[in-house]
Order: sequence, then structure tokens, then C-alpha cells
Amino acid sequence: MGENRLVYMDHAATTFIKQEVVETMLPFLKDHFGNPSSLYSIGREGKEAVETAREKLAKALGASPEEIYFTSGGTESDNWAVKGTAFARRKKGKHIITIPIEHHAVLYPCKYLETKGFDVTYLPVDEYGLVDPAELEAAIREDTILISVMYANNEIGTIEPISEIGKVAGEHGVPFHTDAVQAIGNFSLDLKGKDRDVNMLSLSAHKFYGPKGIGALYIREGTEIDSYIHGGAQEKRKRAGTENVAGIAGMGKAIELATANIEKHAEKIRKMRDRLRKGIMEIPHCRLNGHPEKRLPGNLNFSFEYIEGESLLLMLDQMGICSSTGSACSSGSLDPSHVLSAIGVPPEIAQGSLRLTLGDANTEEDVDYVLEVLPQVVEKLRAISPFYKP
Amino acid sequence: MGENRLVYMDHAATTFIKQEVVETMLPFLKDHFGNPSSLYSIGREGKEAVETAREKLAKALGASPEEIYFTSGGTESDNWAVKGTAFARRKKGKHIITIPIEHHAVLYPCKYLETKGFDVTYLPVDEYGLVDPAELEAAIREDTILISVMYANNEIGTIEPISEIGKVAGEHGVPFHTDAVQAIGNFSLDLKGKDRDVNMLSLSAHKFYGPKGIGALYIREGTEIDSYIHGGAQEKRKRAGTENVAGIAGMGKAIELATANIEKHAEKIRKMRDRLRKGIMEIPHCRLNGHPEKRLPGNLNFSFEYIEGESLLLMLDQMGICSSTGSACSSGSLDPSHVLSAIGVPPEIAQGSLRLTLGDANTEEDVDYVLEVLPQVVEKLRAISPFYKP
Amino acid sequence: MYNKKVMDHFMNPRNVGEIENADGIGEAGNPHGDQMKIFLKIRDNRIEDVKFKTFGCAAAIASSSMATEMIKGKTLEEAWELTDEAVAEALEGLPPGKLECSVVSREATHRAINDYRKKQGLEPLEEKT
Amino acid sequence: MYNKKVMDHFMNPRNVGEIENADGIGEAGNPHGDQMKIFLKIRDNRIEDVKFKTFGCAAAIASSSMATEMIKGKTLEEAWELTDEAVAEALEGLPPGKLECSVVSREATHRAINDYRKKQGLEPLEEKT
Ligand SMILES: Cc1ncc(COP(=O)(O)O)c(C=O)c1O
Ligand SMILES: Cc1ncc(COP(=O)(O)O)c(C=O)c1O
Ligand code: FES
Ligand code: FES
Repeated sequence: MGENRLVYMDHAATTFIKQEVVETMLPFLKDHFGNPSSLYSIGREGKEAVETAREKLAKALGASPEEIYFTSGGTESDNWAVKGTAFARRKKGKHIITIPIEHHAVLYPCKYLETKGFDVTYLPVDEYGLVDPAELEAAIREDTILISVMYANNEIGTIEPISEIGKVAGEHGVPFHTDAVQAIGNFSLDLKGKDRDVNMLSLSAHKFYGPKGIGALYIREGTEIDSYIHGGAQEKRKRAGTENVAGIAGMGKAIELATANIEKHAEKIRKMRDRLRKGIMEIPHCRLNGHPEKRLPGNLNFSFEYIEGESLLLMLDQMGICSSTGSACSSGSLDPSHVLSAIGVPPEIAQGSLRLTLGDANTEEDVDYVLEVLPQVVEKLRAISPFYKP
Repeated sequence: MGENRLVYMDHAATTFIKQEVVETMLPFLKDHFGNPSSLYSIGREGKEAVETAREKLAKALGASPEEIYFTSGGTESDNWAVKGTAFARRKKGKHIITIPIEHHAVLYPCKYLETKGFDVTYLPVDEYGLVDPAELEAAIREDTILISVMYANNEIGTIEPISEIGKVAGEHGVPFHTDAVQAIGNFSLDLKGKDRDVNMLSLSAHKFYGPKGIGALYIREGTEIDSYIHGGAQEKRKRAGTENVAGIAGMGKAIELATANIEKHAEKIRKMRDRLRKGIMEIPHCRLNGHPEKRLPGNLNFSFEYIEGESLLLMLDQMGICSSTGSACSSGSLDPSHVLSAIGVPPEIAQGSLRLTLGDANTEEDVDYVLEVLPQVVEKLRAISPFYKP
Repeated sequence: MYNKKVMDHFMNPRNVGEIENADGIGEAGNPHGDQMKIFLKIRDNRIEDVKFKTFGCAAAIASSSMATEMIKGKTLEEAWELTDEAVAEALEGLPPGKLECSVVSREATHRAINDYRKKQGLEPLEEKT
Repeated sequence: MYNKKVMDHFMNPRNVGEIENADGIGEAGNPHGDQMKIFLKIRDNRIEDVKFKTFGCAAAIASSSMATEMIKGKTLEEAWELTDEAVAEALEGLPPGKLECSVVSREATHRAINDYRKKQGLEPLEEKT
């Protein structure tokens, strides 16, 4: 087995920051330190950087700059969208529809709202994680005030039928939020075109080669939503707090780069991914989780029977391969991944899950390397497993 | 009048980032990009950086690392402390005590809570902005569930009697939050010693030579508080969201530097400040706002009669001096600074207010320069003013 | 936030001062507490000289400066027609929220003109709205 | 998160395998779905050989490896006394939350010993709690 190689296949967890992005950030960590709210010149440089980034985000999403609000990341964006809408529309109803495979940044705010008198429907998804728009429509009630369905799932990569869902939501006059944290850079969004029924959309820079701790919420003009973080007059008084100027500038650059040539980029990643998938599927007792086709170009999620994910992950790490797992052992919780459970993967199989997510850090050699190492590691662990009978 | 000089006297708005701080951050913007929640090695580097920073913050505050939670800045910390406590203790009561000169990051959450059925007492302060602990005690009711009083005010620099307030709060069993955003680095905090009655404390890195968009909330063990941002398991499940690792690492370094030699540092700033103050007080029709002695070492806040603050600020900016004002014209609101109003400064005088806050960017030459330029600018504006009769 | 033209009229305002025994004096304020006072010297129905004093933001000062420049040498009827937009345009634009800062200049000018007319025994002109 | 010793026992676990016709076999699991199976070869009341198979996290595998190392060559009474803490200590510590992963090793060992005792017609030993 090879050594001293680092193969990063966990792009869904976070990405490296592109060189140009770091360079865009640096001036705001060094000389241009002024507070964007200040009136004098050195504050205005910060202000300009913030507005330039806002324009870049708007352009990438097909939105207007006035509809972009900066936050501290995808989690805050999701919290704001869900709770901000729920509280703003409380008088109109108390029913929210979401799906059980959302990120915890959507699910836990929903759970929290349940303790505050809201009703949440966790609409079941199919074995691939897909929402059925007709079922969604049937779940809408008189008092439904929000629908939140993610653009693409972070664990199994399944891409939801956002346009159809948006259409249903729009027809019933229910505001529609989508967590697009995993979507940016993987396919193009167009909030004035095919995504025109989306009212709110969350994103996070560290998933598209930008820095951590910075994100945004798109809020379509006219959407009813409360502020969530109150204070100073930043972000048109909708999201208070001194702006993370360096982070915002970096995110602007990052989204520009990530959306410059989406099709070609996605194609390249998909090609590598498909070769890896084919190779891994040759390992016996292995199944692919998520949809065979409707999935993020870089995403692979397998279950290897008879072995446990944290062990697999750590052995791969020892071989220089960075991956992720939905095993309960890895999280310190008793239950394996809520996503794998929701699509019906039995717990003992979910325990042996491995997520590999490809991205710009990868090359065809990485694929070769994983195809060399992974089968050996799986075999080694199976040899230790009391469940495995060769 | 001189040219091409930049005198930054707005340290209360934000500070430059120290070189060592930037250097501490850089590795996490470059190679060490792993997600701290990941189990493999490159994630663990991030995790370690986060924990090292937590220890540095704890040490600087006299707290335990387990009591430090990272946030996206002072504003989020204040929002969390106020709303998180209010919602967690709702069953015990609905009364909150704060003061009218708090930062909007405390005041607006309080206003928001009033719309949710909470009762807020805005305890009047004296002409210097000081809280009277006896009055505070008298304001405590059976159903008081939170007291929030800032450590030091950002506009007029007044330092509140935090130990006495804490004692009163403690004796009545009311949790006590203090916004210490302006305090860090200016005098030493000791949450196990003199500040032991503080239950929650907010801070923000960009006020002590760290980056923007990162802060922390100290939460004393045993304090009842709800999470405010729900999602992943970060921060012991109390504050979700992928950590801003670079920002956190930077904040750790920044607080270490800012608290390494507080007395000497504060003395140096105070000396410059006092000379500046003496010189400015020679300008006729000028008054100092805030307490003559109990104020932050770097803070000066004057009102110059007959002139308007935004004009003053912009003329100073043209001369290379960065400052701040409480004028309504500068904020686009009709009312001048809520802080100056609360300490009884008449609106027309508040309009002519100027805040100069000194810090590590300043030298004695800066003081000389401001003393040369400011009187001329004041005179020039007074010559334009219809109110001024020489 | 302000453009160069605005900054120039703010840093070097034209026509600052008062006119002794002015033929017309007008004063106007806004809810910010901002205030402008304008002094006109009028000969043959024409503004021969104008001076002002303003308390207010840079936009208010620059607008005062520009407005006085624009009405100098004009007949009273011409001066009456000067709009806020024309002043803002001559300044090559004002930031959002600062457009209203030029209102005081127009109001003070109108009052000064009517002050003169009153002294002359003429009917005051009326604001069109 | 795991120290070197743990990683060593995880990457190169000692005593992996099964013993055909083992004298005692024990199995234990935890609510995570983790599982350990232990096989003892016993001679003169002493553990002459031991093998295991474990499904679980690195801590579980390393604990299994260490526990089997520690009981090998011991009398059954000595082996019975092996505590989770002793295993964790021999591993130079386990991360918080992973201490319980060694519990299955102890339980499986106890069951294997009692399995042997049962086959020998002896009373099972009892857990102290
Ligand atoms: C789908 C999804 N939503 C939300 C988040 C949270 O974003 P952040 O890490 O910026 O808090 C993530 C990533 O962690 C994600 O994958
Ligand atoms: C006293 C006080 N509290 C809170 C804040 C808000 O902190 P941040 O700018 O990090 O949002 C500030 C500064 O803006 C402040 O001075
Ligand atoms: S065996 Fe599941 S956490 Fe250790
Ligand atoms: S005069 Fe007050 S904002 Fe312009």
C-alpha cells in the first residue's frame, strides 16, 4: 500500500480555499481593516468589498444584489430562513413541511419550532431520498406557512426536483426555502428563471472553495421574514453585526470562480466519480446509497456490509484518504445517519457507510489510488468482523 | 494643514489586525482547511486550533475552556445571551432589566422580546451613563429572569460597576449578562475572581486586533440558556455551524496579545488620550460626554456646539483623521445617538458629537496632529453655521 | 459615499457668509435639526449677491453651496424655479437618503425671495406642489 | 483523536481470528450495533490462547486487541478481574465517549469464561456491580 499521499475525498464536508480567494481576502485582513459602517475612506473600502461580493453572488444565482444577505454560514442561513419565516407568519398558520433528510441545520430549527407550538410534517422520501411533488402538494394545508426542501443532499447527493416543488409551493402561495449549500458550483441556479419559485435559498462559502464561517441567505423581494440577529443597521437592518469583510470578499470571489464554467467542471468531476464508482462496485457486499443518476456529480455513498464506518474511515485516513461516514460510532450518537435511516437503509448496514465526495482537489491518480487501497481496507476489516463469513 | 497622513482614531469601531494574528490565521486559509468535525488528520488540525483558541480565551477571562462558545461576533453573542436566556427561563418569569445605553445588539433583542410578551425595564442611567446598583436592586421583581448591563459603553466609554451589579444580581438569583465587547484588553477580567457573578459575557475579536465576524459568548457552567443556532453538533451542541477556524485561531492569538500586559498598555493609551483631551478641551463651546474618570482608556467623546457631526467627521477624514459621530445625519435616522440622549445631551448638542478612540494604531504624533487639525476644522464649520455667533 | 463634486462644494463651499442689510433673508430647517439661512442682495429683480450659512451634513452644505451658485445672477422668477433635483444633478448626484438634504436650500431661497417681495409690498409667490 | 498506542492496536490488532473447537466462546454487543466475539483455548485453568473478532469503532477494535493481549496466559480468575479501566489505561487512554467501547471486550470475555465453566459443569461467576 502506498504512503505519504493525501487524497482528499470529503469535499461535501468542506473544501480547500482557492488561491485567488485567499488573495482576495488578504487585503481585508491587512491594510483595509476599516469598519464598513464607518463613513471615512478606509471604512468605505470594506463597504465596497462587501457590495462587490454581493453583486457577484447575485450574478451567480440570477438574483438582485438587494436580495442577498450575508450570514455566518449555511447553518445560520437555514436557521434564519426557517425560524424567521415561521415567526413572521405565525398569525397565518403554524404548519411547516420539510423532509427527514434535510441537514440538521434545517431539522433542528424545525424541532425547536415544534416546542413553540408549530406543526411540522416530515414528508417521507423514497428509497433514493427523492421527494414526490404530488405528495408534497397533498401535504399542504390551509395553515401551511413554509416549505423547506434542500436542493441536494449532503450525504447521499440526491438532487431534489426543486422546480416542481417550487411550482407546487408557488401555486399554493406557500413560501419555499431551499438549502442549496451543496448545490452551488455543481449545477447552475437561476432565481429569475428555473428557480423563480424559490423564495429563500441558503449557501455556505466553505463548500465551494471559499472560507469557513461565512454564508448567505437569498431572500426574494417581498418575502415575509423576521430578522434573526438584531442590532446595528448592517444588511439593510435585516442581519446585524459587523461584517466579516474578508470572508465576504472571499465568498464573492469563490462563487465567481465556482460558477464560471459549471458544466465543464461538473463533467470533469462526474467522469472521475463514475470511474471510481464502477471500481468500488466490484467490491462484494457493497451497495450504493442515493439515486443512481440524480445525484451531485462528486458524490458517492456506499454501504459495505459487515464492517463499521468509523474504522473504515480511520484506516483510510492512515492510508492518506480523507472520507466521511454515517456510522453512529463516528458521531457519538446511538443512531447512524438520519439520512440513511430515512431512505430505509437498515441500521447495521448504515453503520458500514462511507461517503467519498470528489472535487477540485482530485485527479485521476486519486481515483486509481482509492481503487487500490479501499478494497484492501474493506477486506482487512471484514477479516476482523464477527459478522463476515467469506 | 498637513497631508497624506492617516490617523486612525476609531478603535471602538474596529481595530487593525495584528501581524501575529494574521499569521496565526493564514495556515487555516491555506493548507489546514479540514473540517474540525472530521475524524481524519487534516480535520483534527482545525479542531486543535479551535481548542487552543478556546483555552487562550478561557485563560484571558479567568474562565474554563468548557465555558467558551464561539459565535459570529459580538452581535450574535448578545442576541444569544439575551434571547437564549429569556426563552429558556420563560416559565420562571418574563421580566428583563437592562439599560438604555446598551449597544443595539442588546437593545433590539430586548425590543424583540417585548413583542413576544416579555417585560423590559430600561433602567435610567445618570448623566455620565452610570448605573446605580441600588436602583438596579430596587428594579428586580419576583419574575426577573435576566439582567444585562454592559461592561463599558462603546460611545462614551463609561465603565459600569460590574462587580456591584453582579453582586446584586447574584444575591437575587438573577442571571447576569454583560456585553464586554469594548472591555477586552482595556482592563483585566476575572470570571473566577472579581467577575464571578457574571453568568454570560459577550466579546468580539475585531475590537481587540483580531478579525471581524468572530466572537464568543462565555456561559458560566450551570447557566440556563437555549441554543440560538441549531444544527450540527459543534460547540458541544450549543452553537451549530462549521467553525470559522481561521477566525477562531486569530481571535485566540489576539486575546492572548491583548491581555498580555493590560496595565502597561492601557496606561500608554490613557496618557495619549489625556493629553488629547486636555488640548481639545481648550476649544471653546466644547463638552466632554461620559464620565470624566470612569471611562475606557482610549475613549473621548465631545460635543462641539453649533456644528454637525457628519460634516465634522468628513472634514477630518479629508485631513486623514478617522473618527466617529453620534449625529443623526450620519446614520440616516432622525434621532442622534440613543446613548447621548439617554444621558441627557440635548439633540442639537448631540448632533455635534465626535468620538475619538485611541489604540495601538496611535502615537504621540497622532495626538499632535489631531490637536493641530481639529480646532481649525471646528472653526471652519462654525464659520458656516447659522447658529454660531463668534 | 459622496462624489468628488459634492466633496469639493463641501470642503470649499461657495458663498458662505452673511450680507449686511440683505434685501431678502430666508431660513429653513429639517427634522434632523439641520438649518440653512440665506441672504440675498437684489437689484432690478435680479439676485446680485447671495450668501448662506448651513448647519447640516456634507450633502446639506454642498447643496447650499451649489444652490447659491445656481441662483446668483438669476431673476427672482428664475431662482424660484430651481428644483432640488437640479441642485442634486448639478452636484452629479447625492447618495440615497441624502436627497432631502437639498430641500432646505430651496425652502430657504423661497422664503428669502418672499421676504424681499413682502418688503416690496408684493404678494408672496406660492409653492407649487 | 486516538493516541498512537490505540492506533497501533487498531491498525495491527493482535489475536484476530477464531479458534476452532474453542473451550469457551463469548459474544457481546452494545446499542451502537457493535459486536465482539471471543474464543478461548484453556489449559489448566489458564488462557493458553485467545482470538477475537470485533465489529465496531477503532476504540472497540483496539480494546479487543489489548484485552486479549492482557488475558493471554492468565488464570481464569485473573482474567475475570480485568477491568475496562485497565484496558483503557494499557492503551494509554481513550477519547471521551469511547470508554464504553471497551465494555464489550470485558463482557465477551466474561461470557467466554462462563461458557467454559458451564461446559465444565461449574457455577458461572458473577459480575460485581
Ligand atoms: C446541506 C447542508 N446544509 C447546511 C450546512 C451547514 O453549513 P455550515 O457548515 O456553513 O454551517 C451544510 C454543511 O455542513 C450542508 O451540507
Ligand atoms: C458594546 C458593543 N456590543 C456589541 C457590538 C457588536 O459586535 P460585532 O461588531 O462583533 O457584531 C459592538 C461593536 O460593534 C459593541 O461596541
Ligand atoms: S464501538 Fe461504536 S463507538 Fe466505539
Ligand atoms: S442634513 Fe441631516 S442628513 Fe443631510
